[in-house]
Amino acid sequence: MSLGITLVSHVPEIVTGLSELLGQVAKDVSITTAGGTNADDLGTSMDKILQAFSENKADEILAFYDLGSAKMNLELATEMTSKKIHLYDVAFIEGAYTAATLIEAGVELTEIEGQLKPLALKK
Amino acid sequence: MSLGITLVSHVPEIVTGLSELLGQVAKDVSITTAGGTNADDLGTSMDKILQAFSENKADEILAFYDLGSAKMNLELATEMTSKKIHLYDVAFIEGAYTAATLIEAGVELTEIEGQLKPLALKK
Amino acid sequence: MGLTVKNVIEWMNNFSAKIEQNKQFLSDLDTAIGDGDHGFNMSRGMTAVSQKLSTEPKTITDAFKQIAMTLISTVGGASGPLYGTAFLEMAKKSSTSSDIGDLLAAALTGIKKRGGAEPGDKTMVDVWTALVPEVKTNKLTQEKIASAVEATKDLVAKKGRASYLGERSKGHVDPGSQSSGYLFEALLETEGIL
Amino acid sequence: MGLTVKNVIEWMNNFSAKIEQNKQFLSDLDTAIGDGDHGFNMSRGMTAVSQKLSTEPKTITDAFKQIAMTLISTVGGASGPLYGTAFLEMAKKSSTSSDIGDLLAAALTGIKKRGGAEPGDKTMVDVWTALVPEVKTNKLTQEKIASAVEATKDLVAKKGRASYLGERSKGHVDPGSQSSGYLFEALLETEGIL
Ligand SMILES: Nc1ncnc2c1ncn2[C@@H]1O[C@H](COP(=O)(O)OP(=O)(O)O)[C@@H](O)[C@H]1O
Ligand SMILES: Nc1ncnc2c1ncn2[C@@H]1O[C@H](COP(=O)(O)OP(=O)(O)O)[C@@H](O)[C@H]1O
Ligand SMILES: [Mg+2]
Ligand SMILES: [Mg+2]
Ligand SMILES: [Mg+2]
Ligand SMILES: [Mg+2]
Repeated sequence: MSLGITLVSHVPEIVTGLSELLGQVAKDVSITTAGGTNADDLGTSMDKILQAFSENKADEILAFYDLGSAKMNLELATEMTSKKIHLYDVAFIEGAYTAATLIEAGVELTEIEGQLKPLALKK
Repeated sequence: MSLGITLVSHVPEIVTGLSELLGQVAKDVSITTAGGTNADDLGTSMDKILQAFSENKADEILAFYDLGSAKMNLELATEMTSKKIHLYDVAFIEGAYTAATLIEAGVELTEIEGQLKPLALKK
Repeated sequence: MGLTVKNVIEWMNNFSAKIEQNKQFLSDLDTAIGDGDHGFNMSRGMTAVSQKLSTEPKTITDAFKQIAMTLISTVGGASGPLYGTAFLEMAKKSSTSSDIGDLLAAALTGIKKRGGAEPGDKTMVDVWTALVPEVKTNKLTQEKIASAVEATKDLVAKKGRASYLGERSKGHVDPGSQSSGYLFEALLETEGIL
Repeated sequence: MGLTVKNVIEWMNNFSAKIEQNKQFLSDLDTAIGDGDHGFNMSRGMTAVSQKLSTEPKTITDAFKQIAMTLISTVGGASGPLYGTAFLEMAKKSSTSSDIGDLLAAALTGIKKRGGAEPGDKTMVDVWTALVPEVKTNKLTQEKIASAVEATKDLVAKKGRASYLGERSKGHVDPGSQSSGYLFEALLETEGIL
């Protein structure tokens, strides 16, 4: 069972940049992104999220997002995909960085989730 | 006394993207950025941070960063500038978004800092 | 006469027209306590919905499903998944009921589940919570709609972008509540649907 | 004979040579528990330092200041502000003392203040904490340097990128400790400086 990461932001550049940052410490982790609306404006897109889920090479995906409205599209997409998605209400960049580091090190999901706990936020 | 924001990230795209996201809710707030090393590789640059401080139109600057090593360059730059800098160990994107929203609404620093408290992280 | 594919389309086209007419106003409301795009988001969404419905769907269920998916794909802001979920729930409910009150009640449950907002949080949930019972008891009026929208003005936002403003969100009508008001107005104006 | 501008330059050129020779090794150490760039960061920084020092600074204080500012501007990673702060503190201290032990003690205080790390946190602070007293008491040896570096292997990282790995950071030498080891080796090899 492999773990991957999907990053969702209101801004395309934020997720491409973050994906680069994570790639440095997690070369073997599948990281896919969904940034901006379908028209690449500021906002999020359930279609892009679904695509990021399906492009991800892992069986189970840890999903991270920037602001609250992204979460709603993430949840909609989660209901529409057959993949197992874990959604975290944690600091976006810091949480995704932590998860990427730990997945790369072969750490198991329950332990990763333990490490994400201190990064939890009301979002 | 005006309040501005400086964003520091290891990746140039992350801060340009984030600056766009904040600009949407804080049109009148001076937001300056420092992303990547002097050679635009992944990392941070004290020189770029100093420049972001000096380009900022505000008298006092609230500074936000992504990962720990950025903090060290931020502190070095803080010691070298004559501007008043407030540095926050909070969730990067969520904290900067909160601050931008509140500065735009004319909220005072102490109240802003109160709202940033729940976003604090060990970074 | 109740719900038909035709009057659902009429309802949506009327809603779309109201959004179009007030898109700047809705975005201005959103500028005060959000990111200033709600009118443009809804306009993009409802223009696409009207376009979609120009080919008449076969059933009411299909119609609601198409409305939902179109809003989800085009709105871009929080209101996209929220209105999208509302119409998805109406589509589901429409397979066992053709009562508009029942459908709207299912929609409200969906909106609350999707966004986690409760009445009083200064979101569209407030307007829906006030008006769905009026539809059910056949007592919806223009005045009740206006006052439900207006009532969001003095609330402190607990959900969505406005919640970052805390106390400062007071004194402004919630944009999503205003657009929801137009949805109910359009419903009220649609001959034979209530 | 103690510190002179000439032997500081010699020290730095020797350090730079060791970094150059081991940059892949340092980056490999960093790949295991960080982002894999420590050797490249330090190589970029020390190449620039050697370049800078090819024009001989007037005083020891100037030399340390130039080393510091060059590292701060070119390294890019956490090690930049850390080594930069170390040499800045040495520059400051050198205006009142020319004892290398005193200077290195000031540097260590600066590193700890800059990064907030304490001994045992699996950072360069561990190597500096072990070796500065040896310099002060004139007992620095190659063996002590090697064992101080090696001692970071079994620690759990509490600071820097490796700290994200928690327990998993055990079993790998800390890259910044390894490069600090080279700094002390270069010092040991510089005729007349100790
Ligand atoms: N969690 C939520 N639950 C219910 N309604 C919400 C929630 N978040 C936002 N809204 C509604 O959405 C409206 C904002 O929509 P819009 O401006 O299109 O989205 P965004 O805030 O992403 O730009 C708000 O005025 C509010 O009525
Ligand atoms: N907070 C800190 N305090 C002391 N040393 C630190 C700290 N953070 C990192 N380091 C040191 O820096 C080294 C990593 O340097 P480098 O790879 O150049 O930076 P980065 O981690 O930003 O890529 C670590 O091996 C450690 O010795
Ligand atoms: Mg909006
Ligand atoms: Mg928006
Ligand atoms: Mg590194
Ligand atoms: Mg690095």
